[in-house]
Amino acid sequence: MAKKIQSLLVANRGEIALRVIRACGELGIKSIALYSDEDTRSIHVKRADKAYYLGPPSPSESYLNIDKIIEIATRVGADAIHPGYGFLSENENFPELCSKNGIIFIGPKKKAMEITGDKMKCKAVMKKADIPFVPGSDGIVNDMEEAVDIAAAAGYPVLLKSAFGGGGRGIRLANDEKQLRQEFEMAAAESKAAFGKAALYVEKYMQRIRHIEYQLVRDSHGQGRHLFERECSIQRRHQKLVEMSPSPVLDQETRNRIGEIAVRAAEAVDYLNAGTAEFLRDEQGNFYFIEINSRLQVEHPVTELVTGIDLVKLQISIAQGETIPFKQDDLGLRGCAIECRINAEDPFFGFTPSVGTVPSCNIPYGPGIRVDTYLYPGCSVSGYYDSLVAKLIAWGKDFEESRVRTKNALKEFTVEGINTTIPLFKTIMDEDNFIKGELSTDYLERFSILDRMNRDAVESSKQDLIPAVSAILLRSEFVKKNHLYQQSTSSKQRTGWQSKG
Amino acid sequence: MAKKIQSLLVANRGEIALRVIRACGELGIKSIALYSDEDTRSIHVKRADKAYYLGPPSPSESYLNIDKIIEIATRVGADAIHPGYGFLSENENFPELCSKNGIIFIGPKKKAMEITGDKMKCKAVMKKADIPFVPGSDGIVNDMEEAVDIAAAAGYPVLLKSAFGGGGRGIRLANDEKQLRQEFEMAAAESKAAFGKAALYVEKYMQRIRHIEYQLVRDSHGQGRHLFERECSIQRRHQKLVEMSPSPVLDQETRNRIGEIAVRAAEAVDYLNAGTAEFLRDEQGNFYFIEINSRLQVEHPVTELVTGIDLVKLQISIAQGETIPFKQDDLGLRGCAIECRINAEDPFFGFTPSVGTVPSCNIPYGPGIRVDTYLYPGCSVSGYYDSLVAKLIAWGKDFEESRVRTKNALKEFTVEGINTTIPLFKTIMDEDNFIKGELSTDYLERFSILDRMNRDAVESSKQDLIPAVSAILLRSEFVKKNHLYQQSTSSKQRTGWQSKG
Amino acid sequence: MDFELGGTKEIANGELVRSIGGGLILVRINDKEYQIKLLKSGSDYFEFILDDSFYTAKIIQSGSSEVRLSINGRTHTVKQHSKLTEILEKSLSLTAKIGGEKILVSQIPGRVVNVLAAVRAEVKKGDSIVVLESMKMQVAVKAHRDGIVKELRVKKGATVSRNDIIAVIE
Amino acid sequence: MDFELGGTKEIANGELVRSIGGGLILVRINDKEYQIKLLKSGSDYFEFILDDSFYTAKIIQSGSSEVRLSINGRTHTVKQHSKLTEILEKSLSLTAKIGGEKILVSQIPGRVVNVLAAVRAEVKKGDSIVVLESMKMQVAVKAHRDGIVKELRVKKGATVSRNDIIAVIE
Repeated sequence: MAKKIQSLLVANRGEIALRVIRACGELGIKSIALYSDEDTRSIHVKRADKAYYLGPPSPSESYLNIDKIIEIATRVGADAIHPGYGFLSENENFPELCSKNGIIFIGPKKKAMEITGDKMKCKAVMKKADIPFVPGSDGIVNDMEEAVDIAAAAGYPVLLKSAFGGGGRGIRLANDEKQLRQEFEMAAAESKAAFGKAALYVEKYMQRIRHIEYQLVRDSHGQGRHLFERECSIQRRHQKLVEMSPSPVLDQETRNRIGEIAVRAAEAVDYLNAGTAEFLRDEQGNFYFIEINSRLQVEHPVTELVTGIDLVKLQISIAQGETIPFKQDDLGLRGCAIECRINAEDPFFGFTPSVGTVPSCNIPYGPGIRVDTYLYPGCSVSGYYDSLVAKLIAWGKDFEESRVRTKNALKEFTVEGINTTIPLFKTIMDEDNFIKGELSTDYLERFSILDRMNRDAVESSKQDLIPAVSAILLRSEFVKKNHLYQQSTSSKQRTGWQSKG
Repeated sequence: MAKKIQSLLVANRGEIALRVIRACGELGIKSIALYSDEDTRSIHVKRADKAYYLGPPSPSESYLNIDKIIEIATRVGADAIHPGYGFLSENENFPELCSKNGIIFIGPKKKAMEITGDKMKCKAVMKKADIPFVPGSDGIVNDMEEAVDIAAAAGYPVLLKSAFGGGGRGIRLANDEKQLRQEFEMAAAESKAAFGKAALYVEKYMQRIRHIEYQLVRDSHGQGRHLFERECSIQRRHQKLVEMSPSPVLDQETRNRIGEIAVRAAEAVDYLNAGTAEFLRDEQGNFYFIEINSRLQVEHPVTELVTGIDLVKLQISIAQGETIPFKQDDLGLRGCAIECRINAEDPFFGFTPSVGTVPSCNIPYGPGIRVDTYLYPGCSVSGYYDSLVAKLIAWGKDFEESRVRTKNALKEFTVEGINTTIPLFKTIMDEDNFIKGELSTDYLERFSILDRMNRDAVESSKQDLIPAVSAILLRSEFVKKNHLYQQSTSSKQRTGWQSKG
Repeated sequence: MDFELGGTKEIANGELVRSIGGGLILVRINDKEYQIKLLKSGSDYFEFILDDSFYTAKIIQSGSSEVRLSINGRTHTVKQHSKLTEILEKSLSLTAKIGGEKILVSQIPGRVVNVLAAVRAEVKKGDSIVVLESMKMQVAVKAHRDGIVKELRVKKGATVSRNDIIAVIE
Repeated sequence: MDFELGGTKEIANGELVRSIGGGLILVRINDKEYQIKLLKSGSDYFEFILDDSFYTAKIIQSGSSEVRLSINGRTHTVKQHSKLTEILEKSLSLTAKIGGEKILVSQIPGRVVNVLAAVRAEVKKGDSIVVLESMKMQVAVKAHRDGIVKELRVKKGATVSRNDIIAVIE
């Protein structure tokens, strides 16, 4: 393991592949990209030192094709593999398959992944390490009486969840014991009918919760550090939209206290490399551990900007067996960073995916602005993969500065040919509750943000009435004068001619 | 003066105009741009809230046309004017003309400008404030004997400079008293013949000097702060090429000590707003004050990145009469920042200017990278104005990280249609003496950097042999197969048709 | 000519007055005259200064009654009304309606992962007809009216583009 | 065909072998075969993968014996040599020399701020003939040979483009 990495294969695509390739460039490591048929002209292929063909567009035949990826890595002599996020990043077999083939996997070991990937196993381990969980049952309850006892201890209202559910399905709310008994009966029956057994558990129901997570790193010598928190409460259907650090609700004492818990959680599973401990915070300021994400997160740049630590380079050095070069007390939070996840979705039409060619785009830049993106003029956005096309991250000396910088940069950010969620972020950046730091996971519904976005869009459209009419008048004159319209259209098609291999 | 600025006119163009416009956006101030005939499609015109026509391309008829600028500012009701750098920024009449017309000038007062703009006056004031100068005469020497005495006190070798010279002209070196006497006679005769009097002064000659400057800010309440140093030793013909902060040779004690001198210098001239105190440092570590630049410097972003302070917004708040919101001890240097000044010049051909349309360009981005530029695909670089087209600034947690980030970003930075100094910076970023921090104002000559650049260029060209030949082969096949070449060339000219108003 | 800016209910009456030389063009919009300084123009690309502000306009799509264009990167649809186009539009929309009413099109591109309705089935407005997958999201295409499914034009596994016909419902 | 990469003295012999389908093209350069995966092509723009690396190539200017192109944004001049072009070139360069030797051209665009030589004056190689200003820099155009100034084609205040004739020196 204590081998210097000379070449690194990035088993991913899009902005995160580019992010890892840039880190390789800084470290003098040869970067190796992979591409499906859909990605031949993608930015990660262009920027990597080497690029190898992986397979057809479908993820299962390309970026999830674990055997093919290992085969290529072995064939081209890659010293290490970085999985990015998504795809194979949390596949617990990947680390082992890598090490069997003499390749360094940049991430945790199989065992830690197995535990963090299994809710119940993880809870058992964490309980031992005294990590606070959302009050409720430690696992599946045996019968109704146990459920009633646990609910009484946790306090009503409680949620009754099916172990086979997921994504909001099979969850029932009970406001008191009577309701719990009724719901338990029904839920147990349902569960039995569907899965053959009544696997239910009980959890305290919390409102106005915030999602706050801690960036963790831990090296192969057992040294663990946290890089402070990220507030990720602004979500839509459990998908994070806006992340920031620091959280507007944490004081230094709480920051350190929860940070220590996060480090302890990493220790409990003998975690290796970068990961994230996710917590819920209720309105009373209590923190409850949910899970460890055993990968680099989408929102890692927020932490990079406030701590000054390059997490991807740190991941690589940890994977090489190096020790973390800083102590917990060396770390400091400077200023504030906000990230907006810009997705190729139409926020005015139910966030439906939007794919196609981007004939031109303007990526914002300037003081405090960082953009991680795979967009470039002439690129295309594929429907086969995730809709995240860009992350706009703005650093400011305080929340206010990073907010106005985000707002300014969103104005500069234009993407032609596809719809994006930029208008939603424009609305959020100017929204009073966001400005006050009044955040919760139901922020969008609670403050009717989408309605507000629609109103904002109409208002901003109105300001374009005069120039839009002017443009149409200019064009009618142009067409009349030059009789060129048909010719230039046809010539455009001709110069746009292209063959694709 | 304690008036809240609602609208701000930027009396400049290019990247610095854009920089000020962005600051206005953050502060909710309406930005007003000006443009000459050459700049109708320039980025500062596109990004400003309002833009007004100034005059013909020639600077004297446009960006130096002080009356026209004041006339527009008055007509459109601008509350304030930001002069940027260059053009009218150090014109001592501009502040007064502004205030006569009820406009806030964002910069120092006339009086301070008069002193800082006049070498002798400035020296007289600074001597009183006990600011260390390069040893030599306090002004013009009366006769040869005085010159000999002063030279003896300063120590040989000394320089004999004509007060009417400038830019290296009229400077003579004397290694001992005998030579001084000879040179004095000749220089006095020359000076008399040219200007009617023998206005000569004596200065200690120093080798291997570094140019180190301090960023200053001072508010209307008399509070002065320094924002640490910038090392600007890499120069070509007295033009800075690379700037960085911190300097590789300053320890904390020296940093503070010279910083205090810089603040005292600002106090001595009752300086207002942002400025820069420039020093020379000799090989023994002595610092000598040279001058105060009474404007925002090109290289201000370097300081912004290591201190986290937005200097342009601070300038605006000081101009509004606000007090500086931090004490000296609140400030800290974090990490390291390097700036490369990318000029539209051909470094392989005597740095001759290169002008024209830029059909496409790729501005680098990513972790730690900031670019301030007026380039965009389709823009044009005019021969009427300064050759600076972009500033690449890279922040890193230390010098090494900012260096490799700069190096990576230079690789990503492509500008078509014009020559730029990018190849020179690529060479510098990999050069041993630069890496060791072995810098001096004769760095380019001392280490034969241009020769090295030429060698690097040949080596990097060689790596493109196979792809270049491949491209030509592909094209010949394409032309043969499609018989399209002539048609598409003519159609390209047609679609590229444009009228210009 | 009257222009309606899509989604805003804002209507403006506009006409070109004349070119006044030096790249300046006079237009009248809602009875106010504006001087436009034209900086760059082509069949579908214009840069101009209007009311002392710079605008980049791109014509994305242009029909007789509707123009899609972007102003400084913001996309808009502008409907053009003149007496003639109004008459034309009415007759066109009439035709369109007859055919259009039956046809269910996909609003997004994607792969068909499930077909939920069968030919000859009775469906209510809002019933899911097929489920498409795009960008890891599943999106249902729902019936736009009550009726009987006369035709199903897609199969499981097929790829559809935006505006492709999914089904005919009568 | 032989190709010489400008400024490097590197010469390569190259030829297209054949297209092997699937967008793959086989070329032979210096007796080594390379498979090129062509991703995008037009008359003057190519994207391809060669030796497992991605390249963007733009043809900037193309003559019979010389091609200016950029590879991943780096500009190169490639001279093409074949027996025929060699012969052509020789005769061309001969003609060019006769005219070319006398003509002093400007290597940069700029405004003439000073004319230092006079017609009929004798000049040495390296003497400044005119001073141009561009981007606030003053650049002298210097005599390329010893001789007599036969003609001066520019006046103070004039604007010259790159490659404009400044003077004729015989």
